Amino acid sequence: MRTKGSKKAAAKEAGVTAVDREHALHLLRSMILIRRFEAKCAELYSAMKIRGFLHLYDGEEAVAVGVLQALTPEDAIVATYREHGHALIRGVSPGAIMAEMYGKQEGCSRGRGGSMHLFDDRTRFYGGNAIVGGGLPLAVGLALADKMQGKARVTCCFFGDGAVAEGEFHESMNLAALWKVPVLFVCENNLYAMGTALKYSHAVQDLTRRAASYDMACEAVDGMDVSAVETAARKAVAFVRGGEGPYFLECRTYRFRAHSMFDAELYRNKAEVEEWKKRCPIETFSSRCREGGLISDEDLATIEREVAHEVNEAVAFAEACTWEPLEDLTRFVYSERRRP
Amino acid sequence: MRTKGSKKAAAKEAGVTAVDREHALHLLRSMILIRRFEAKCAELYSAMKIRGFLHLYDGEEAVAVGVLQALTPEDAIVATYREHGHALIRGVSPGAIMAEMYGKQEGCSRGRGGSMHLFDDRTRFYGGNAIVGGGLPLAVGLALADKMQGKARVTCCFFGDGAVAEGEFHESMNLAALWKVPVLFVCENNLYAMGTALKYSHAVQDLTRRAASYDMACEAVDGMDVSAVETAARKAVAFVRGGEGPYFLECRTYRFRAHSMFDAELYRNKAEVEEWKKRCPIETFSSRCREGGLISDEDLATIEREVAHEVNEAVAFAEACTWEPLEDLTRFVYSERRRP
Amino acid sequence: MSTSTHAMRKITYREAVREAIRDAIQKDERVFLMGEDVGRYGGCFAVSKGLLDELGPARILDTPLSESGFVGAGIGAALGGMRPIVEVMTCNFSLLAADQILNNAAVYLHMSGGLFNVPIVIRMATGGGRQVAAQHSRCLDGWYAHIPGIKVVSPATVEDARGMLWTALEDPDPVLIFENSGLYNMEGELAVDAGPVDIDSARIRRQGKHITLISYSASLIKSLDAAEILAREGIDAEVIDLRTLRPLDEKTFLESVGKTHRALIIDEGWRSGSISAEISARIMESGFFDLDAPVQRLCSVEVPMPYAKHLEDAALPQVDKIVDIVRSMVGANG
Amino acid sequence: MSTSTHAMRKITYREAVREAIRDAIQKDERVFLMGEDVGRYGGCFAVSKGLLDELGPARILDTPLSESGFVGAGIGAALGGMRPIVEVMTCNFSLLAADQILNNAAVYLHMSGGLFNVPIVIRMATGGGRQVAAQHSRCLDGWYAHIPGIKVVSPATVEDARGMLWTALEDPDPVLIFENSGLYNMEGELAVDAGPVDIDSARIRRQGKHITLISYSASLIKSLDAAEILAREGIDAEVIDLRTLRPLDEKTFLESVGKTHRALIIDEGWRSGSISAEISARIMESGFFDLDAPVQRLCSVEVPMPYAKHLEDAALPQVDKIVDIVRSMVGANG
Ligand SMILES: Cc1ncc(C[n+]2csc(CCOP(=O)(O)OP(=O)(O)O)c2C)c(N)n1
Ligand SMILES: Cc1ncc(C[n+]2csc(CCOP(=O)(O)OP(=O)(O)O)c2C)c(N)n1
Ligand SMILES: [Mg+2]
Ligand SMILES: [Mg+2]
Repeated sequence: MRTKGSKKAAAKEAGVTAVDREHALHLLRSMILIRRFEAKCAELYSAMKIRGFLHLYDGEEAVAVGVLQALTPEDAIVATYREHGHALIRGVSPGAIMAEMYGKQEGCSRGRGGSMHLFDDRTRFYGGNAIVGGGLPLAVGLALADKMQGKARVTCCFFGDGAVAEGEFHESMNLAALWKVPVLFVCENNLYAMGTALKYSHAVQDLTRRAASYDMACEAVDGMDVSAVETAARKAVAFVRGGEGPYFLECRTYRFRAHSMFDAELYRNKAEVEEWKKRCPIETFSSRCREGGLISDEDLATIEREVAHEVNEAVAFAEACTWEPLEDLTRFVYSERRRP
Repeated sequence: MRTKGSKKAAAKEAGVTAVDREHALHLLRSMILIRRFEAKCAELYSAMKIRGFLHLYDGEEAVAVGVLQALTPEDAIVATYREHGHALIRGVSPGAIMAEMYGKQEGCSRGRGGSMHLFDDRTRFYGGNAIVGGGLPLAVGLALADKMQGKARVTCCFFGDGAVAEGEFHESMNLAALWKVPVLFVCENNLYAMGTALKYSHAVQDLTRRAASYDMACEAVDGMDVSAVETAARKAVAFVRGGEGPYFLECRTYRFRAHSMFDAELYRNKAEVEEWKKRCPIETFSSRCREGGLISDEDLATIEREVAHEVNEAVAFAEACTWEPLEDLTRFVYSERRRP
Repeated sequence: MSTSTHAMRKITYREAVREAIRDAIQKDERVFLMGEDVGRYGGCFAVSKGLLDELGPARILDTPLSESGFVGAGIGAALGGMRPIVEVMTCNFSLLAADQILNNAAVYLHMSGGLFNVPIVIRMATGGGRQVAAQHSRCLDGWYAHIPGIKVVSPATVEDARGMLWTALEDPDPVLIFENSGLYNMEGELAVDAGPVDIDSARIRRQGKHITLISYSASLIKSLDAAEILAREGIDAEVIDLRTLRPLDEKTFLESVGKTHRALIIDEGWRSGSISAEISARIMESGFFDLDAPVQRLCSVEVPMPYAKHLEDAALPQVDKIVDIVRSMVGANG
Repeated sequence: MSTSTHAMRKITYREAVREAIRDAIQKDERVFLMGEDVGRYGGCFAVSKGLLDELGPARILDTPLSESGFVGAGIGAALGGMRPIVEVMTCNFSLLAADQILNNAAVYLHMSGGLFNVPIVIRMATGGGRQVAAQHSRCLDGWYAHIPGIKVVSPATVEDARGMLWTALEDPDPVLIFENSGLYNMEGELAVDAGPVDIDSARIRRQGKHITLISYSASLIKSLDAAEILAREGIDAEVIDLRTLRPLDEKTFLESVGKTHRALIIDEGWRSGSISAEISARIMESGFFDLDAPVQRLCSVEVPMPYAKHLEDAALPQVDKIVDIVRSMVGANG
């Protein structure tokens, strides 16, 4: 077993810096956190601790992790119902997320939202939207507000390939391009909208062509490769923050698990899923890093240990949280005080 | 003054046939019918015989006239609130149209629809839709029905440049291209949606690019030139009827009058309107035909006389029509008998 | 609940809807089913599971996520001679198609002076109770019932789940069928040869004399359960299943109130401007002098549906609340 | 109708709305107006005419025809710190934005457990009477009032047209303002220094003792006219302007009915499941024992609006009908 010092030396040999190493560990750790956290969610769903709809991000972790590297704390995020990963990586507390799924009042949305509606004002995490395509106009508006207020902030909006067929997608793309507002559209193209494959949803399946038809800057990237996603996202965010208008980043990825806990997966065959699993963003990145001498097996074990601890802490926190009193049922229909 | 025979001879000399001549007269007569019919409508609006919204087609006549030449009686039409021309040329009786605008029960929609909602089942004229973009999904569905029933019919859907920004446009284009249904989309691009110029509505102002982004066959044509429109429409209809899928035909045109009777036209200047008036589809076509020897001044006079008569007849008919009894107010909310 | 003397079998509400769709497609070549994930996925509530294989892609049409587009296309197909069954996954997403439903389906017949009717059937899941939170839990049956030009039906029994669809397809005008998602797993007895049922009248699902409980869809089941409990206490409730919310069969509930002199309406919709308000107002207008006590309503609490189970339960009408209100109404002025 | 002692001036409802917009934009740099044709065209009802020149394109924003897109963008801008006034030309087109209004604006605060409120104001024209037929004539004020999470106001006077907007903008939650298009040309007296007015209470616009007429928006004007006619016959009607349809100020009308013992609700919305049904139901529930006669409603006939004037007139509530109903109500049981 190598010591910490010798690891650094090995990395140096391979021509990588400590910064690279730290960053690789960070990326890997982030992806593993999502994966393990969600595996626990699935378990808790079976144990009936979590209810309602639960959409897992298995296989797509490189997208959230890669993209969110490019954002700064003042930026805003609009996500979908498949947003545990985005919330975790954005820095929403795992305990608060887990408590939310338990329906406890210490949850990040006070137990009112559940899995599909994670919110956090501190990190400008604007949800958690369970209407496909519904977040896109909001993102345009958040970006419009920034533009009007002369703030160099970016709004980053995640949505799926299915959302691209919605009218709201078109209206949002046109408005964003017309008004040149600072929004980064991230299309998580996992080839399926529930059970409907891309080819049954879109006349043209290269989704960057949709963006290009508004003269919007765009790029497609391998969504299974976290570094590639990060690089593309940094370029995109620089463009947007520079005031050059919106940007469309398509991340080509795949969902390893069912759409939700109710999905019998009749619409795709096992072989296809297995084929994609070979491209698992965690495995591929982890092997690459280990081969390149950036990280060691021990690092991986440490990450797994730490993540397991973090997940367990989140569960323990959620378990210990409390139920909102019934008398409070009608709160938050309207605000309790005027906002300044 | 030449005789009928000598006119024919002159046309022969110019290398044109009797068929050409008949057709030229037909096109010219059609455009003039729309123009004069609508001038009368404007007059009757001032006289308060016609009420509600009234949208005139002045300047755009070549579009409806050109396109409708390409259709056969079994085809279907879906139009907008600016549809007097389309209805007239499709063969809806001018009297019934005028009576409709009077609100009389002999009107083509029984006085229930008014100017924006002309309907006719005999000619498969499906209205008259006053929701911008609202007719596009209907057209896709009509075409889908034809495809499902194995009928080689075409559905022709008219809409404006403004409608292209609506979500329903996007959804309809994608569905039509995905399902390859026999629909001809005719975009009447008159550069304005009410008072909002194209450049304030669309990030990309070449609207054929919107269609192309769905891999839909498309073409832009000079909408002030009735022959060009007809040629393009015939090509498009042949394509659609041949089962090759939908087609997008953009007709670049201009509205000479205000958007509706309430429009103060603050958003464009007189000079621009005057410039476009030089390209008046009636004037240009008529001069061309006369210069080419296809038609004579006398022909034109005859047309004007006949059209004036037809318009007067329509008004006389409408005047003589009757009011639906008040007791019938609640009819046509639901059907009175089951349809077979 | 069926009064048929024929052989009976057990069936779920979900299966009953599936049978109705299969039967309609086999019976009439103009009928087809379209919607998101109705084919390869088998329907988001597994209603159409298996139908794609059985009936083929020409009759079971998966659509992209384009609610306005495919509902509008359904209207167009109806105008073009077909008899589409359009599935919108839940009524919450039907808001994306509200334009097509209100601005086209509901008004085409009228705007055209009777020329063009729209024989479309739009099915959607409705209701809460499954912890799917604010954007997925609305009960909008009553809200849509405000709109002239459409018909709104809310089947509460397997018999109606099986029988209303065909009648709706035969109707020349647009019919919206609201299937409460809480009912899909409900089992019931259905006649082996069950067929179409009318879609224009209410039914008395339980005879009684002390009070009339007026309800529909999932709340009807709760009302019937409450009536059983009340019966043990000697309170004999008559339970009416509205079945169709537009047009409303007021005759049935007015006659019942004429007999019982008391009424409680149980409605999963929010209270303000609900269909239950309409029923109360109709009784006010036409049954005022029959009343021994004011008509009461039990509706969903006026709050977007919270995720947490205890809050959701508290937001929805429940059997114990029905029982409590009835007790107070009958006790106080009995 | 104002009770102010200040200097008064004549102003139209349209001008009052315009002044309110101008004032809000000048007062608060976060406020802007966006919508179709609000700028260069001057607004489809000429409400914002001149404002683009006065206030510039950063504050008066023309949008493409994308109701869902720009209403959603307004919600986003509100979340992002702005105070957007979004104009949807008429409530008929708001159906294209129903998803954003219901699935986002109305539920964001709740879904986020109180974290994110949406301070947006959405203005739209409503109502019929101008012969613009079925797709342009709906009165949906009451329909939207069914939805928790939004507030719904319907100004009927120049004072409210002038004063409600600022209060709505100060409200932390989404407020929908319905401007009846039949009122834009109405002239009224307004205090020179008129300012904000509350948006949570009803007003008694006319004191009376024989019957309570409950109404809002354009129908209020008709109710007041009817009250004048009735007064000449010795029937003294109290006339209530609801002003806000959600949340509903029931106290005001319940107290009035407690005094008059009779009520007629006049509502331009369709009858079934209307806000007038809600009011009748509330009186049933909380004022039943005050009543000398059943509460009645006069609503629009349940028909998509026909174009022909005589039919449209017959479809809408009218002064003579109000007078007739009141006569029958007061006469029969007086
Ligand atoms: C407007 C709307 N329609 C339908 C649904 C039901 N639904 C939830 S997720 C989903 C598929 C979305 O696919 P995609 O956008 O590709 O995202 P993914 O789930 O693949 O991440 C559907 C149809 C919904 N939530 N909202
Ligand atoms: C959904 C909708 N939004 C707004 C309107 C109001 N409106 C009527 S016509 C029109 C402009 C449409 O422009 P375009 O599509 O270019 O057609 P044109 O009038 O130029 O023929 C608008 C905004 C409407 N009727 N429907
Ligand atoms: Mg997907
Ligand atoms: Mg135009």
